[in-house]
Amino acid sequence: MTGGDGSSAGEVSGGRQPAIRVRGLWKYFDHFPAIRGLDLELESGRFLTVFGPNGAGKTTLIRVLSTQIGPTQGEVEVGGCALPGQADRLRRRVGVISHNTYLYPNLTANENLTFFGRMYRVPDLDDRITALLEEVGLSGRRDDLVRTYSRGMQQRLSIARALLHDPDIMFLDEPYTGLDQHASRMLRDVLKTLHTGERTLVLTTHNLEQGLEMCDEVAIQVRGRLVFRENVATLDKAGFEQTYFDHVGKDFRWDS
Amino acid sequence: MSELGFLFAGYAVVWVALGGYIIAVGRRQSTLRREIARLEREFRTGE
Amino acid sequence: MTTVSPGSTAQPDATAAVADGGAGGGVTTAAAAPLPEPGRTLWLDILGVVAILSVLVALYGAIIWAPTEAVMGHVQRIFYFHMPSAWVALGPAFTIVFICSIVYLVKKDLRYDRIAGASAELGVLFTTITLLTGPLWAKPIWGAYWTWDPRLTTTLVLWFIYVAYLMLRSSITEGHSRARLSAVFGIVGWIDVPIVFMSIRWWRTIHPTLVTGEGMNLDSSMEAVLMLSLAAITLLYVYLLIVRVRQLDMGSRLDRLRQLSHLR
Amino acid sequence: MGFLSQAWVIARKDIIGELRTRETVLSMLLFGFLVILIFNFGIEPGLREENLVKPGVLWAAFTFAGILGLNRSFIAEKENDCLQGLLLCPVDRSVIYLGKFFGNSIFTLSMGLVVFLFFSVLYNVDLLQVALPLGLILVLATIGFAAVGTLFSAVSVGLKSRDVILSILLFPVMVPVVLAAAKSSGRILDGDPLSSAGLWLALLVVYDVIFLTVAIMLFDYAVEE
Repeated sequence: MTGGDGSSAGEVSGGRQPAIRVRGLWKYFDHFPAIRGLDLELESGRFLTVFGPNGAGKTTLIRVLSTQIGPTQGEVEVGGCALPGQADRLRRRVGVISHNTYLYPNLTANENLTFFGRMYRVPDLDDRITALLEEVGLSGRRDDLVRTYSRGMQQRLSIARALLHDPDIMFLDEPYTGLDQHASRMLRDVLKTLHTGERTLVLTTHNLEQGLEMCDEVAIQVRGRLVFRENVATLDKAGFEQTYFDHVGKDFRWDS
Repeated sequence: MSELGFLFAGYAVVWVALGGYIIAVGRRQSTLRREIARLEREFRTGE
Repeated sequence: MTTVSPGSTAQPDATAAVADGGAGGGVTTAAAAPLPEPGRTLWLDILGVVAILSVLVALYGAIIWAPTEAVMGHVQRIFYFHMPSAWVALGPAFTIVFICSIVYLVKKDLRYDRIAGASAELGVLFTTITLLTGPLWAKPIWGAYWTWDPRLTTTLVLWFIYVAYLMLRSSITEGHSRARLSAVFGIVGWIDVPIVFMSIRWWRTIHPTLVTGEGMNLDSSMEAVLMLSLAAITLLYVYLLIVRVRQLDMGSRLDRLRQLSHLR
Repeated sequence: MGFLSQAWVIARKDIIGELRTRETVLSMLLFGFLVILIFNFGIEPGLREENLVKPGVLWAAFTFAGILGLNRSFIAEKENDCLQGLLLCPVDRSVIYLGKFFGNSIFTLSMGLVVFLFFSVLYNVDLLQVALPLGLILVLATIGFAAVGTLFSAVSVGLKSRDVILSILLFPVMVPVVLAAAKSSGRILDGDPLSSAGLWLALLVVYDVIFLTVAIMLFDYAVEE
């Protein structure tokens, strides 16, 4: 169902520990199964993009993996921590960027970052904030209220927030939502710098162009399952659009 | 109101409240039955 | 302090749902899923008949058999249903809400939430009866519908707490959210009850009232009728609780089927 | 203690945001004044019974105004889905509860102090005489109010009619606090010593301890999904 990576970590070339291992995951909202028996394995240091139409359960998947909601059934292990039992241990190492920025509009950029930095007990917080604001191009607006920021700037600041504690696993849930072209490009540049090979990244999107750009692996999620999985190196990029619609099209009823 | 009037009112309250609840539960029960019958039909014809 | 981490919830109820809906690759098996059984069984019917019969016997005892109370006269006969209603509400009904709320939070089984919800409904029903019959009894005896008697006042506060509980339930649609949030309130509300009672009692003893609920002389036949009535109303509560819980169970299973037939 | 300092970080964040907009405390204050004003029309000035009604007015104003602050407490966390960001932080849920509780207590307490001042001016209360005992009652009542209120605010924040639901949930559970506060401050306003209200103060302390403990244990369930 999920391509050929069902083999255990030891057999995968490179032999790295899997950062994410999911077996038979179900997540119900009332009687509605948002995730239906999903399997996923991802080596640490890799960048996976999950494509899927609205309602495929991408956000639910990210929320389960990032400890925000508990699974209904199934094994979930992220960064060596079994969820939901060891969620407390995992939180320190996880960064989440979603279409919601998690930023307090009545605080300045500096106050927001200071707040989250203290919650994560980040050492040398001031220097860290200065460096991060530099990185996302907001140094000049450090003491401006977040409510005065444009959507693109808020999203960049939310990247800085997610990076404060230098997480080794990052989840990006539709981060491009509501960004104009210019802001999308800046976000893309920042994401490129994140992809160092040390950090595991999972991005969800329904935009094929943006999603394919820098990932190592792609997956297609439809109706709460991963129905396609391939390494970008061997992927037929030109034909991917057709592949995507082949998989999604079969289930067009889901969307309606 | 006479003493017996109050007595009558008191008992009326008890039985109206209990009866009202039981009727409400009964109505819900018949709605459920109808819904089950509908679904049963749907499953049969949908086969 | 809870050591349970936020998501650490085994969800047996939902697991059962998976077993029905998800086995063998999902919705194709939906048609084979068992339909809700028409919640009737012999023992439940017998319990119902016994409950109703005993209420009728208690009614006979209260209206005809029991002697007229010397001071209060016929109105005192309200007492035979007033007091048992109060007992059922304040005793078993709301305590079951409290216990099932805790069990739900520990086990995450929606069955317990349904029991809590049904018990709260019945508790409010019997509290309402208590609050309405009390004044009807008090008016001809003491000349006033309402006195700020500690028990009366506590019952009124209690009524507000559990009506709030039911309103909270009705304003949440998702099953586990409703169960979780109403359980939190159900626990706090129940713990609050004795404190409310103490505070109101101190309040009333500081400004003592002439009117108290005491001073009734029950002879042995009156006591017998009261006991009978207590048993009858308790039995009725138990019967209605079981019926209502089974109904809620059925509704929940029906929702699942509806969902499955929709997915199909 | 890392536990408390982390909680303080959360409370500080709320206070900084509040100092900037002053929305919550100002609306609470105005509302509290209005309650006193409206109630005042129901009291015949100069009557002997006036003294019996006054503490009731005071605590009605406190409760009604306080609930405005609680309403806002978690709504602020809903903007940009901040609550999710907060829950992602590697701290125990009880730290988050305590943080919000500290914040709410401070807002309610500052509102209470100003409402008391307003009240004492309108009713010619010699504040110097009663400041200390009344302050103690205010602190104890605030703790109980914020302890339960913070929990219920989290319970109701996701609901459509959260404002109404929060009031309906909180008021009946608050009965012992309002009663104890009104009765004990009535004693103080009558010129009795604090010790005459000992029973009521003990009730407030018991209420605070019980519900702070219960709320810390239950908060986890109020925010988990």
